[in-house]
Amino acid sequence: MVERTPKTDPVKDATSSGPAVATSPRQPADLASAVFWYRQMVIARRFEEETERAFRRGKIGGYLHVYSGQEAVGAGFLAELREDDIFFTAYRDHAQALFRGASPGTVMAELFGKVTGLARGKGGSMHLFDVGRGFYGGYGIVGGHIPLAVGAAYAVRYQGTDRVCLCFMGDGAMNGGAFHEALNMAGLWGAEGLCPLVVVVENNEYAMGTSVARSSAVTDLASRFAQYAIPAERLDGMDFVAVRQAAARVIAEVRASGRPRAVEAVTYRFSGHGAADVFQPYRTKEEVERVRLRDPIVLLERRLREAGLLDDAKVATIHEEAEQVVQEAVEFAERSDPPPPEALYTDVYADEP
Amino acid sequence: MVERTPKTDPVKDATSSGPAVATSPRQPADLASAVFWYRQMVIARRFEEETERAFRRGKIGGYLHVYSGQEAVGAGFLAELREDDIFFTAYRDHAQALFRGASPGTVMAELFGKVTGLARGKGGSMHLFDVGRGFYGGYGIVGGHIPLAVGAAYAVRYQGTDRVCLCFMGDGAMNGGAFHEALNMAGLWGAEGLCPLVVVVENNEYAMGTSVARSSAVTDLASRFAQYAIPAERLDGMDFVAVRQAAARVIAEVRASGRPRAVEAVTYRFSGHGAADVFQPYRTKEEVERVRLRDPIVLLERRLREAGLLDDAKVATIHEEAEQVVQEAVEFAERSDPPPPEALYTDVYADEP
Amino acid sequence: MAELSYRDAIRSTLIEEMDRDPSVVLLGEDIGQYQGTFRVTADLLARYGPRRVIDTPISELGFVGAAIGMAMLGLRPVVEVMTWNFSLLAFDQIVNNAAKVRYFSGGQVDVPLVIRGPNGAGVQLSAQHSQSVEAFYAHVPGLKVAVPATPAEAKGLLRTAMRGRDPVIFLEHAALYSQKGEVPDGEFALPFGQAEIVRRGRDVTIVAFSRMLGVALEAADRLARDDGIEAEVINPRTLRPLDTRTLVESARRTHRAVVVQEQWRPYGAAAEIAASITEGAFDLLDAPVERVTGADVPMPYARNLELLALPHAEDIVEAARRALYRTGPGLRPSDGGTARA
Amino acid sequence: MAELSYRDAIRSTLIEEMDRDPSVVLLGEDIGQYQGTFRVTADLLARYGPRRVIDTPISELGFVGAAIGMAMLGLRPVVEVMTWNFSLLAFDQIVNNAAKVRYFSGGQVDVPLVIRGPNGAGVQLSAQHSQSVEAFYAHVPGLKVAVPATPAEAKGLLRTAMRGRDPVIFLEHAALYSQKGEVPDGEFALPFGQAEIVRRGRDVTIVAFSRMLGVALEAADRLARDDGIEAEVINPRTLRPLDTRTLVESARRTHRAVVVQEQWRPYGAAAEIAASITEGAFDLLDAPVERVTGADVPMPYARNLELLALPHAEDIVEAARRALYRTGPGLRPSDGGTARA
Ligand SMILES: Cc1ncc(C[n+]2csc(CCOP(=O)(O)OP(=O)(O)O)c2C)c(N)n1
Ligand SMILES: Cc1ncc(C[n+]2csc(CCOP(=O)(O)OP(=O)(O)O)c2C)c(N)n1
Ligand SMILES: [Mg+2]
Ligand SMILES: [Mg+2]
Repeated sequence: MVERTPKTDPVKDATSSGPAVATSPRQPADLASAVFWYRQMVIARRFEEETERAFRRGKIGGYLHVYSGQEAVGAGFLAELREDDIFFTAYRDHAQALFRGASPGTVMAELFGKVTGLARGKGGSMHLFDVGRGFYGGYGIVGGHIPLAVGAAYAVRYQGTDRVCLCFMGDGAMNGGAFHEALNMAGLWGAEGLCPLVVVVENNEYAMGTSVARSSAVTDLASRFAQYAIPAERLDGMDFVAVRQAAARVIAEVRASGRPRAVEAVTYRFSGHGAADVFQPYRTKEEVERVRLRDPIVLLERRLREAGLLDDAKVATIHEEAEQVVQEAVEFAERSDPPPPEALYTDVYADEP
Repeated sequence: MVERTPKTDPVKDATSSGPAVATSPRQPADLASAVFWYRQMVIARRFEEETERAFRRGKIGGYLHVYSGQEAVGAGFLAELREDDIFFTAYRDHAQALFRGASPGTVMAELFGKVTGLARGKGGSMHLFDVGRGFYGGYGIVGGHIPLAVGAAYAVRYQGTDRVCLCFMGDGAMNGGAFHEALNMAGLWGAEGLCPLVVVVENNEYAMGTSVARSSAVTDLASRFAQYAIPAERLDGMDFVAVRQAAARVIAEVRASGRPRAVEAVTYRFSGHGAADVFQPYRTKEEVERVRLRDPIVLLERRLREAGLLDDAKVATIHEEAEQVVQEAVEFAERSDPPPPEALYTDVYADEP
Repeated sequence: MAELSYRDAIRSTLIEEMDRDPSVVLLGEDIGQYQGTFRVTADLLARYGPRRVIDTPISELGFVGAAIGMAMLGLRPVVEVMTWNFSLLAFDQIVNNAAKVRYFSGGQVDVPLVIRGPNGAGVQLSAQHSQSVEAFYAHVPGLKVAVPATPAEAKGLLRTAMRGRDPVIFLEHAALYSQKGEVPDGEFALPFGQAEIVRRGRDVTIVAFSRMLGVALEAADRLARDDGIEAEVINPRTLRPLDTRTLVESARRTHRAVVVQEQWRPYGAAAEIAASITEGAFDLLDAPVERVTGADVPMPYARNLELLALPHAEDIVEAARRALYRTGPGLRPSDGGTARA
Repeated sequence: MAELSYRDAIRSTLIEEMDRDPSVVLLGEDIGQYQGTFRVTADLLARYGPRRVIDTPISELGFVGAAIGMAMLGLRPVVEVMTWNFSLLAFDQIVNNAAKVRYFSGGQVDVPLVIRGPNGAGVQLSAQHSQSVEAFYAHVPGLKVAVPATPAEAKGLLRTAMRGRDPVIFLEHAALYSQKGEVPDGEFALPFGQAEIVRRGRDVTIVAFSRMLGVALEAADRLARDDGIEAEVINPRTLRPLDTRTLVESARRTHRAVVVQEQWRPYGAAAEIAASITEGAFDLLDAPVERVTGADVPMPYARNLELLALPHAEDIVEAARRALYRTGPGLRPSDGGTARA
């Protein structure tokens, strides 16, 4: 655990991420629009709290993996992703769909298994898709989406566009063969300028109940990309401003070069791995409380208050709006119908079999 | 190819590997017993030439992958492996079986598909096994044997012995998920002293028709082990003495620590990938001729002549003996019977199904 | 006799064998510190320590392969796959190494390996987490495939698997872990390749395994109650080896058979069972062997669709009626209609 | 009409489609600079360049997955697996992503992907390199499985596969690449799900695909010559979708059927075909559907054993005779006896 302390030490990290911002020329612009993203993050947090409640109420079935604690990573990168860019992620995907612009109602409806859902009720929590907005899902097999993202990156460049493909993945996914095989190909294709891939490792310290130190022979995850000749850096995933600045830079480099780059965003998940992970025998309450001091939403709020862009009134309004947005989403989901029985047999094949 | 020149530049390498020997205190002893290994390498080479002939004569079927050019790697490591140690390799496995002490007749008989073969005629060229001598095979799926070797290494240490497990693999195998997943576990288990694994990458520059530069994002293969916290070094795989010295040191360290270590032995295969690889469109005749100047057998012979341990007469005798050994092997294989029809259904299960 | 849950039947067998034989080691994701996703390995890390209870990275191909290597060296690894869906990543190691290394080495090695974990559909786990993999593995010579339906079977078959010298694909069912049942005491073991006639009947033979056994028994009760049809219900217990003799003998008595399976109909396990019964009982069959299977689609998330995709007692009842010509044949989703674009 | 080898039928189709559609790209091991292990892609790298003919590392899981991603973005990747044996490493990507992503995304993406390469036994390639994988893939909804037996079928089915929007498992046979045959000119295509009656006959229906079709036709000639038995030989051409209608109609006419398959008998493709025929033709069948299959063992290396492990015309002849009660049933290796320890 020693080598992880930087992350769970609020004081050190707070300062360490401070300068990055101070020295940023784009700071004002950044911060102004950051209010919008603060609001998005608050909505996402409320949304996730609601999904956990709905799960307990039996409205949501299957597995439910919430994003609470990691919002700054998804928000920071999606804030900088261009409208025509595309991205892939794993099953912890609700917030990404929201950040990308999907209506909270359609996301909640998917979790409720309704036909109005983002995937018509067929995918559920783990398989959100919003292809119209460049969101290519939503996958349940750890690491399984990584090769897809590498191929997708090749495709958009092959098609002559300057679109980039972003791939979120968990720390645990790095120990799978799919990661290794895909990233090595990304390195090879990137050398030809044919792989505009942005890899974002969301290092939240655990893969289910297994810590990074217990599952990866090296705990400096960014260093693992050297084997694929892919430049990688580690950053504080709790600091939205820092993430966003890195995202802007990395995405621009990848877009310009057609070569992959990776970022290890050090973050943390506040809830259990999934709704079933109640006791969390792999970590202490103290550890969680300690990290909560660096709640990405609290950090951003503090930053914005200091910059005079937020005050009690504004914050209150935003939370009320968030509350309303989420309630409307739940009502929409409740009101919606389940898929019709015929839906069972559609979407298996595109052409008549 | 630029970054590969060290290997295919005989002059540079000859000198580069020179010092290593000069500075070795064990040199005399080494060299004395090296005559024995010189003889083994000559036999292996003749054996492989014979298998290629037998393949053309239709006596050997299926795939045939010969070891010619890589003898110093297998000989150097197996010379230092203790009798009760174990090892795994891929399908390019004839010489390893011979170096480990299997009678050439039983190896040839296996290739001929005879019941007297090392695997009773059921495995063939790609699946030689000599478990009695610690040779655990002989595998055809590239990279598929690596996880087995990691588990075997764990087992011998778990059982309280100080045996080590050696795993030969090709450069091409490093791009597969099996390599990545297994080596990461080796790194983790090794940290507990529970993985006495010696990894020997036989970098012969090609995976079938694909060069290292075209299949691996980084061409310094030894560097790829950093991701698994496994110390690795690169050495001249054409120099038996250098290989053997490194083998002695690495094996001793692994035995003492229970932690894995890796070696990238830079070598070359003189024949095609397999018997079917006739035209070799991926490399030039010149390239092959150039490397042949550093034929490991020639290099060792020169070294031994200089040391006064070999002269024309001795060399002649050794070649005559090799010729005889191989001819006897072929006769034994020819004479032997194919497996009886009942053999089709044996060895599928150990217990009655 | 003691009452145990399916989960505890498995767990207690692991404990008994680990106490008895130090060569038994467990590997899997989150089986130790996390106590196991289904708590089958709860407490075992504390009990046996990290050398024998190995938490692995998310590396199915790697740790299944490592377990094969351990087995070849004389250990008795029991691998937990968090769910069998993930075993598809280890398919090459299981099919090309575990199943065959004994054969292509000419019999020089044993592979006393057990791979176990939950198989089949849970509740709304959707397409990637609801598969039933028996047909994939039962096709492969060198493997043995067990499909326990009760706590007693879970214990008896697992003991046999752990004492054997061959690789065993041990398919538990997520929906059964909390089911309770009587389990014989002591070193109770059940042989592979011996089906059990769970319910005697003269009118129709119903073959079902794993979670479907309970559904089949429910159907049998309904058939008796509503139609006066006496179904004979048989549980094969292992799909490889498959006890065709018992199945055929029953079909020859009842002249009719229905085979039930949770997974996709085409090329599913029920096809082999139906074909084998037909081959052995053809002259005495009065109707084609009926198959009741899951719908031929990836599992949908929405609960209403998921329920349509899974076989229910009602589907078995109707299939039995069809076999007895008590109704016209009708294609229902759970009989695996073909997907429409 | 032109005479083409099975290899050239495939190669020329690749060329025609690549010339026509720039979104077609090829990926695989040694398909470029090495010219392809079976030379199916010979010369294509020079013709289309490295962006469209991509030599991959030995990373089946990775490049099959990458091809799925390419297909989701609108390319038409054709992946060559050096042999289908290696596809087991990509099994998760094929089963969990290629086959299902359209479904669990609610129909938001197409996966116009073709995975092709040699399937089945060669000559003495032993256990890890001789598998026939059709049963694994045909079980999975979302996939289509083609098993061309002739050059014309290779071309016609590959064209359909490459013009479609769904993932296709295209199983070629190593032993057929050099076989020549007449191939229609122009943009010739064959529909999926339509079996061909290759030889008309009234006495017994023989179902065979891929390399086994030729063996079945040889058996049919022998049956006509030696026994005066007129066999109807049917080639399903695709196993998913499977044209049950044509198979059943034939069996209803001949009252007897024999299904041939190269791979292991238990849970093999022939089980599904036999079960489907029985379901549709039961009342009109005079004998149980016979299965002729490979031996239920990993493929041995020794040629004499390998020959015993594979089905031959003689085995089909005997099965047909059994179906016609011209001989007593006898268990032969190629009917897949169970392995003995
Ligand atoms: C191949 C595979 N193995 C196991 C699982 C079960 N599982 C689901 S999530 C998870 C942990 C993944 O951790 P990480 O990649 O760090 O993502 P996080 O949950 O932390 O966001 C595991 C083991 C799976 N879904 N896929
Ligand atoms: C998983 C897998 N993919 C493809 C092949 C076909 N194949 C056999 S050997 C080989 C090249 C391996 O190269 P390398 O690992 O460098 O070993 P070398 O032949 O050079 O000794 C390939 C691609 C295989 N056997 N297994
Ligand atoms: Mg994580
Ligand atoms: Mg090589």
